[in-house]
Amino acid sequence: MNLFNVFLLPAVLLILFILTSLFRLVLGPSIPDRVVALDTINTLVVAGMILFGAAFQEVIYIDVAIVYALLSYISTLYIANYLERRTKDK
Amino acid sequence: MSNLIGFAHVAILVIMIIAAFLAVGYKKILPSVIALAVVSLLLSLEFYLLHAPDVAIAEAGIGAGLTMAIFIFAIQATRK
Amino acid sequence: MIGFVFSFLLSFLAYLFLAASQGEILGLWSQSEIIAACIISLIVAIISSKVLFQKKQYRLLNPLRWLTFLIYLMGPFLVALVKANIDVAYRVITGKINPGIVKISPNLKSDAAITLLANSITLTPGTLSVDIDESNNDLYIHWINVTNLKPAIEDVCGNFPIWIRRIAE
Amino acid sequence: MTVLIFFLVIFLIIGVFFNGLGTVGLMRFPDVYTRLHATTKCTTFGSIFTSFAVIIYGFYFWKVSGDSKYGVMALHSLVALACLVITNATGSHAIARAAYRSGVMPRKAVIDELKEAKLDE
Repeated sequence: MNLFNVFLLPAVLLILFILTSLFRLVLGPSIPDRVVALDTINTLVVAGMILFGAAFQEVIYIDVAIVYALLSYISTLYIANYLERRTKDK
Repeated sequence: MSNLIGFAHVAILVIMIIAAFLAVGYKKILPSVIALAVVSLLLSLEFYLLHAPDVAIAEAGIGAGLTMAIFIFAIQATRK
Repeated sequence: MIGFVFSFLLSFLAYLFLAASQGEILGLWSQSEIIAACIISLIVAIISSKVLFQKKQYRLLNPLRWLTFLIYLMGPFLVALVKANIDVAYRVITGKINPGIVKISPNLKSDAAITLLANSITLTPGTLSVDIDESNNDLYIHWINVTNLKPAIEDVCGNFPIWIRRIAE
Repeated sequence: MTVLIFFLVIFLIIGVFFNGLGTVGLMRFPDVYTRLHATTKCTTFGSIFTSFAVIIYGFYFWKVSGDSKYGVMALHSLVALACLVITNATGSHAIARAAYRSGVMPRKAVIDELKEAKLDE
């Protein structure tokens, strides 16, 4: 039994969940709904990257997940900050 | 195993194409920017699956962090 | 001075954690790696110690508080996390919700304590912190299943404020 | 070895199940705040379990084979997990606050004490 497959199937399932949360990005009536969808996609991608890194058995691949988790958070905060400032200016 | 990886490639590319159409098709500007962010996030995952982690790090930094910030700066400057 | 030493040690440990690979020290680090870690974390500590300890408060550096934090993380927080997820799973499947925004006043003073409380509340049963009144640190909390309209603190977040007062006040 | 695979499979099933539940909740719930409930809690919990599977796998093979590659993999997954938990909670605060201040009201709310409060900054 190869351990490669154990991590690969859940990672592919996580990619399918990204497709599910993309529907909220399409449908979402307001902008915060879309930001929530973006945030969910971020978390799923990071979890998937950790699993793919274990499946490919390479250490450097998990570093990508760390960088990604910290950087994608900035974009979420930036949009939230912009939404607040926009309503305050009006 | 190669079947699963091929399936992952196809799924990521399909999601990227949907998000790219959304980014072009939205009438408002901020949802377009969010859809564009999704495209660059998934592009980074695609580079990762193609065994290019260095390119994936660069894409995550530039696509997810920097492009987003520059676009929102631009929107703020135009609305006033 | 304490702040400088602490931020030096913190950045040193962070560097070692991220740069671990093959080598002669414990099988994880080589000697040149340690020297590089010293130089880089010295530079980082000079820059960051002014930012980290602006208010000159060193209460959080007590190791006893870290131990309490670890116990808190492993004990009550983990139990509440598991309960929260079973609760949310039940609500996702059945679709029964009864939401509302309530106010609690936990009477915490320091910024670290209120951050820790807000993060704990977000990750635990049926509650999500929305906003904060910065004059007296009242939290506004979105509650997915409102049981009474004027809740006490125990209804919303259990005994978290007691633990957090022990950790960060 | 069999015990390891048993634990790995259990952890991965729990993790993937909760991640899927988070996305289903994102589709089903009626407004932003309840959606945030579903996504923040469920995806964080699911990611904790999937990363725990990687951590257990790494430490086990580190002990068996003595190759420090696996140990480093486990340590780095731990760092990534810590980043994920902290950023998820903080990011959801930011979204909730921005949503309330940009005028998205909670739907079907029985009580809303934030509406009367006058917050000025």
